[in-house]
Amino acid sequence: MKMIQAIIRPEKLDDVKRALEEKGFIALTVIDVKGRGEQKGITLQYRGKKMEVDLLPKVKIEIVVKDGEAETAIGTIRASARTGRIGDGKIFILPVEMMARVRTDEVWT
Amino acid sequence: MKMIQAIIRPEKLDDVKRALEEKGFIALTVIDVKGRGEQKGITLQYRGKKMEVDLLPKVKIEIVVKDGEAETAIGTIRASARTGRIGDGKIFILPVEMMARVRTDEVWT
Amino acid sequence: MKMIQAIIRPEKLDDVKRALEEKGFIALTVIDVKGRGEQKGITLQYRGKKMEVDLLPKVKIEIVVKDGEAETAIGTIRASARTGRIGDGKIFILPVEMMARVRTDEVWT
Amino acid sequence: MVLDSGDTAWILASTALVMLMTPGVGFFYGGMVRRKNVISMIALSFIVFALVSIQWVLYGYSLSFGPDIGGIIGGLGLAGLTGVGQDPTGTSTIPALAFMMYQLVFATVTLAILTSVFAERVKISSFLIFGLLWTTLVYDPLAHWVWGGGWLFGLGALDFAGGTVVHISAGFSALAIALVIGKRKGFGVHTMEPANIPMALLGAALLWFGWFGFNAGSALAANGLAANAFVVTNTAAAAGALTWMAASWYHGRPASLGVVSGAVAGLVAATPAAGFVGPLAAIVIGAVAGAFCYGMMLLRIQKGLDESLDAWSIHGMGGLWGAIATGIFASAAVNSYTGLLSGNVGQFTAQIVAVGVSVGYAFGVSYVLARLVDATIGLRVTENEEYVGLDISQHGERA
Amino acid sequence: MVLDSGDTAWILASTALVMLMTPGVGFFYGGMVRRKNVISMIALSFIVFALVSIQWVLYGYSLSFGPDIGGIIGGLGLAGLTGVGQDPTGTSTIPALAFMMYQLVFATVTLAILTSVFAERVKISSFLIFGLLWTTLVYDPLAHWVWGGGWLFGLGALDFAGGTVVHISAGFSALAIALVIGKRKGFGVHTMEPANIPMALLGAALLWFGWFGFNAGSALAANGLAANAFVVTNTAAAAGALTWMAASWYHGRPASLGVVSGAVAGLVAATPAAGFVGPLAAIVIGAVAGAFCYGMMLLRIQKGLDESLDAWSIHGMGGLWGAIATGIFASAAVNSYTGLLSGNVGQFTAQIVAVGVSVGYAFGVSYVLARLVDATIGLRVTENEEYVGLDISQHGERA
Amino acid sequence: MVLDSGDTAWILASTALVMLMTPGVGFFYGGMVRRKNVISMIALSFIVFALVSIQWVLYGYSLSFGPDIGGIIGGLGLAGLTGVGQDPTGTSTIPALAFMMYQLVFATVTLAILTSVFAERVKISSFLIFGLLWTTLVYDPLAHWVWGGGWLFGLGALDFAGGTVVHISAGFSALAIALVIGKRKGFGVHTMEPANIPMALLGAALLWFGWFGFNAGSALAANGLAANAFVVTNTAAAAGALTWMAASWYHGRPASLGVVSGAVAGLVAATPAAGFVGPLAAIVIGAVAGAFCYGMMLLRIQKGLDESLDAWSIHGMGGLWGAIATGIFASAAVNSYTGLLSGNVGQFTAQIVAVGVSVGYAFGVSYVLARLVDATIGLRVTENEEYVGLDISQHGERA
Ligand SMILES: Nc1ncnc2c1ncn2[C@@H]1O[C@H](COP(=O)(O)OP(=O)(O)O)[C@@H](O)[C@H]1O
Ligand SMILES: Nc1ncnc2c1ncn2[C@@H]1O[C@H](COP(=O)(O)OP(=O)(O)O)[C@@H](O)[C@H]1O
Ligand SMILES: Nc1ncnc2c1ncn2[C@@H]1O[C@H](COP(=O)(O)OP(=O)(O)O)[C@@H](O)[C@H]1O
Repeated sequence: MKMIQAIIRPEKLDDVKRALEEKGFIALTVIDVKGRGEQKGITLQYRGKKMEVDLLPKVKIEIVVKDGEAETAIGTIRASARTGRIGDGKIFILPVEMMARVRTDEVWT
Repeated sequence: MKMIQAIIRPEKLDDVKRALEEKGFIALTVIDVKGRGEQKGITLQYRGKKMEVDLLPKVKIEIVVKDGEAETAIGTIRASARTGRIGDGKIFILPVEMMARVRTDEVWT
Repeated sequence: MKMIQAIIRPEKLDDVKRALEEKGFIALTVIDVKGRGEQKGITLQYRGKKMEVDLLPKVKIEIVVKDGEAETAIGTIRASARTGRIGDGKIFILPVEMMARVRTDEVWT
Repeated sequence: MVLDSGDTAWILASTALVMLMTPGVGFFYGGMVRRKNVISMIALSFIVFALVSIQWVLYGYSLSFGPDIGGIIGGLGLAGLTGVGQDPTGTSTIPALAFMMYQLVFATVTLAILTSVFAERVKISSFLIFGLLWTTLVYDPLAHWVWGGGWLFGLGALDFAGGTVVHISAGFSALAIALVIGKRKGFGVHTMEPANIPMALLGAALLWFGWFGFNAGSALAANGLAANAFVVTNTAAAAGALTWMAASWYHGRPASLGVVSGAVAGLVAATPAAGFVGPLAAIVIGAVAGAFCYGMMLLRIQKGLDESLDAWSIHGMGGLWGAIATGIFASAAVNSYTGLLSGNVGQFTAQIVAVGVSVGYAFGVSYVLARLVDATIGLRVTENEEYVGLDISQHGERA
Repeated sequence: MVLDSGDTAWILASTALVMLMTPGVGFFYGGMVRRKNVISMIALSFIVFALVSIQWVLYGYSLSFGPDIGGIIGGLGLAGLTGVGQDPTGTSTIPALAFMMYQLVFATVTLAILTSVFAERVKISSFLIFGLLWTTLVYDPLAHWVWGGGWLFGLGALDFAGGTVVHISAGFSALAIALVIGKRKGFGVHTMEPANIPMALLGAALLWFGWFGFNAGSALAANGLAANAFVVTNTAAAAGALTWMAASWYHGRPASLGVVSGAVAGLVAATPAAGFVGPLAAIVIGAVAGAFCYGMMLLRIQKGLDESLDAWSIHGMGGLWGAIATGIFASAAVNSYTGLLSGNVGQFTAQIVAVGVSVGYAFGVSYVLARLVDATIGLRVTENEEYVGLDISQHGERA
Repeated sequence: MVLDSGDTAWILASTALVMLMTPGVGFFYGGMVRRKNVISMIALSFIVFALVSIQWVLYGYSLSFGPDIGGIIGGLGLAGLTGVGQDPTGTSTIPALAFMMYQLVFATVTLAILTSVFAERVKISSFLIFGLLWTTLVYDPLAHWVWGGGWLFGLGALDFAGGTVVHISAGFSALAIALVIGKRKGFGVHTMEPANIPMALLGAALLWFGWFGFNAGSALAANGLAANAFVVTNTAAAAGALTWMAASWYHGRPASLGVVSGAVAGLVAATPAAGFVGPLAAIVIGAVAGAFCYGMMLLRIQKGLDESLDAWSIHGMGGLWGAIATGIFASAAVNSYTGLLSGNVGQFTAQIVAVGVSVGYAFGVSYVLARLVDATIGLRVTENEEYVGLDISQHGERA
């Protein structure tokens, strides 16, 4: 299985959630994070001086999916989270060795 | 090593922490998250209409353990976090390649 | 690629960020967490009784880097986060199979 | 009598102060529930305020202060405020409308205190209905008996600013309702951490502030008696804060919530007494209240009773103690009444009777009302709604 | 006349109460914007308060209440408060300085209400300049026309505590400015969740509390009329809270923000009427206000208009309704004026004229001023600054 | 003299307003410390209030206002409020108990201001002991010297509402204690971000609101002088807010905390002056205060002094400036005293002497007391407790 970690704009969360839902990805976990990308956040001009606002609020979505579904999930997130402007975010895929349900004794590997 | 990520009910955190402690798993990291499972959160009836509360507060516990200890840790979490009702949570295991202590130069692989 | 997860003291975040920046690690994600280490947090004496404050606020930094850069990043975090006292934190390395940018169609593996 | 502008100024200001106590209760309680119910708790205080404001104008004031019917209840002669005008009546020096308004804010805050027992589990529609019934059938009659010329007044029981009418009635009603509505899911099993202690402290600050209007305003004039009530109120609050702090320190750490709970206990106990006792008696009354109510809270918890935000142990038992203490410490140097310490046993028994009657009436009627509403439309939300929290399930909002 | 200490006490207390409304607006609004703009929103209220306080002392009071020039504006005879002394003047029983100070807090809160339309996107330097122009060119003349002996006053229009001067002027100015400043980025696209609903409720509590000074203080004396205004104010607020709650419940859930918005609508509508109508009329006025303003808010949203925190739908339209309602319900039993229901058509038309003039003047001048400032120094921050939030970009702070 | 109900109404209302300043300080400070110490900071204000309330009733009032002993201290004749009754005494028109109570809230807020220097590191038990010693040995004598008929009063120094007794004494005591208690761990090394700026702004709003009672109440009557004090207070606050804002803008961005700090600086500076100067002088006094205290804060930081929440730079130095400014701007048009600008050099020197004495006395005694307590039971918590935060380590609570 794979864990997809997507760091997106907070205001895009609803769109992404809805898009994932339509593709059948219901279960997910959401975490409030702060982050900066390679361009070091946003640079504001202030009375001649520059000021960098480097840690901007972002939202991290984590979904664990079967190996074969990762592609679709990533495509869905990308399409729904994209605005085309800097700060749209990143997606990482991490290997997951096992998933277990707490309520029952089910296990997926 | 393995990183165990367990997403549980917030009100079960104390129980889980205590259970892990008894089994010798002291070190852990706790993160406030929101999540929904496959059944899409909780559905409330509201004056004839249905309303889905889909992102419910959860707590995520992360523990990094030696390969051989993962099984015990998972069992302990499962036993102590379970209520038997929907929303009890999920557990994931991710591979960890290396762990290092900041205070000293110790490293585990 | 590798995901470096470093759990550090909140008051060291600025130092670590700056140190990473100097080494060229700009992009990162920051998460507020609570945690306890092997020594079970901090023990306070209170009118003869002991009291353990076990979940202390920590900050988790996540950086995804190319395989070859992990070493440097870890060294940098260690050097800048260290105070030498208990509670300085831990660093984990997890394998990352793929990284994608949301804004464009770029992908790194 | 003729209108006195100074007295009127003080009553209007006091009314504003007491008005602030209702949201004050909302913030005090709201800070102590779990995060998912914070808005619900505050919203209840606003809803109470709006509901009782209209009820009082339409008929509540008349039931309480209208022409007496057999000592039991006021008639509807003042319904819709007919004949409640801009001029003073009788020996009063303030506009009749000002007196009506001042009494209104007392009625609202009493129901606000009662929300303690509904915390984190009440269905808002049921609360609206219950609240309307309660203020009409419990508060209004009690107010009539004690202040509106009813039978308890005839007995000579002293209650300066509402120890029985407000605090005993809210507190013991909460106790009765607790038996009907039942525990919150998870009570006694999971820890239920207060969502926002600074918010609770803010509520407590507003309560302390507003209470000066509550007690010192009850002199209905800006005079020496008002000043005495003001001093007694503050002194008892301070003493209560210190003894609750000390007691809880002895058992562990001096929590900030303990300090303010003790202050509220002292304020409650000062309420019936403020215009009858002096500042040194206030120290004793407040100090006892802080320690006593702390003990009552421990007792409640030990009994596994989920009267969630301690309206009973603080308001009910604090009011009970204050009413009795008035019968002990009342001093002719302050007002024209004396208590047990001055050898007046009659006053002391009158107080006991008034307490007993208030406790019994409030408890009994509230119990019946709660069962009635519970049996018909149900007091509680569903288990899922409770799990999700009232903010979302009842109000569609997140704090 | 000679100074009356009771009247003076009440005016000083009322002034303090009204002063608290300005930060009250700040917290009310601050709780409803997004997390990244909370501080900005509260800070605006403090800045408004400081700015108008100085303007008023230097020349604002004189423009409004100085010697009348052709019914249009006051002269500069009272600039720098020359000749505004410790003694009462004319038929007043309170110090001239107290009257000046009481009017000051009205001027400040009006500009504070107007910050609604600047929410989450205004450049602070531009706001300072716009605010100064607006209070000088919109508020001061209107205050002169209605209260300072200007031409609208001559027409016989009634406005007890500022339905036109304060609420219509702020509300319709906000509407005009909304057309110039434009929507927040993402308005109507992303959900914009309120950052902190308990904070908004706190602001509402402070507003309700302060409003007693606003309306009952406008009697300028501690008398029966003040008591009447106090009661009308509270009753209308309660009725407004209940109808907005009911209306929003009908459409879904009864949000706490709806309850307090309804209360504010009721308070606004009571403002021009408080000294002219009785408590039962207040129920009608408030009840209509709650439902009507709720509808206006829905209309605004449906039109895609980003008058962000509803100064227009609540203050503008609530004030409009209140001013007209005064012309309907004014009763000789309360004060020496009658309305339509008593057959006085003249009063009704006078109200309509006053409303029309205020709406037109406020809207027109505000629109021109906003365009002017926008064309020269720009009203809005840059897109990046808006994205990052005003807390960081304008104040360098994080909530 | 005979009791005046208007004056009494105003004093009672003012007392309630000033009471609110103590939790106001708590929220102002609480919002500026780190998250782990928020509750501790607010709790200190409640504890101060309770502690001093009891001390004052038992003997503090008597030490300050009891029968003068050699100009140095009051005797214990009024201890336990013996003989402090419901009637006015001397030339007063308000109940003696009301005057006592009004003075009580001054004593409490002074100690609350002083908590600045204990922030985030004090052991609560030590603070209780230190606080009791301080209010007894520093505040009470100073209050006697200036207001209770003591020797400074004899010198003719003017202090309308407590520039020396309250602000200089708290501010310079904080400075002295800072030298003893030492810096917070990490001060100057890590950034220490304020936990909750909106909470600090709320505290500031309550302070501004309450200060009207503080200064205008000090007229001890509802008269023209009270109105003057009210206007001066507000004007100076507004001017201070604007200059601090401007100064901090010049150095970067206009932080909201800067706006309210400037307002507090203006309020402090207005305190000794409010009943002696006019509104235009208030603009100068406030404007200077805002800029001057801002500079003093920068100086403090530059010197690496951890007087954590700026009691010294704002209250100490603001009070110092206000006391001197009173000697400059006092005007016979306002009250029967004149200052330097009217050619009265004597008044100016009297002010300087009073300032010097207050600074020296407060600094000296506080330094000795702090060393004493530190040497015996230790002022600070352990390093681990400080790291974990006082909320958990001292109160067992989490914000
Ligand atoms: N290499 C990385 N490691 C960890 N987090 C990252 C990395 N790159 C980006 N992020 C996270 O993704 C967020 C968005 O990235 P950003 O670089 O702004 O997007 P874009 O690719 O459009 O420039 C950042 O704020 C940060 O939280
Ligand atoms: N596939 C998944 N990927 C990421 N998070 C998940 C996944 N499944 C469950 N979760 C997380 O676990 C939480 C509990 O899951 P849930 O499905 O409610 O438990 P249950 O297995 O009892 O139905 C969810 O709220 C979500 O945060
Ligand atoms: N095995 C682990 N699994 C998960 N988190 C850990 C683990 N060990 C440490 N941590 C996290 O790191 C933080 C700091 O660890 P700590 O043990 O205090 O550092 P030190 O190595 O100096 O003793 C903890 O609070 C916890 O959040």
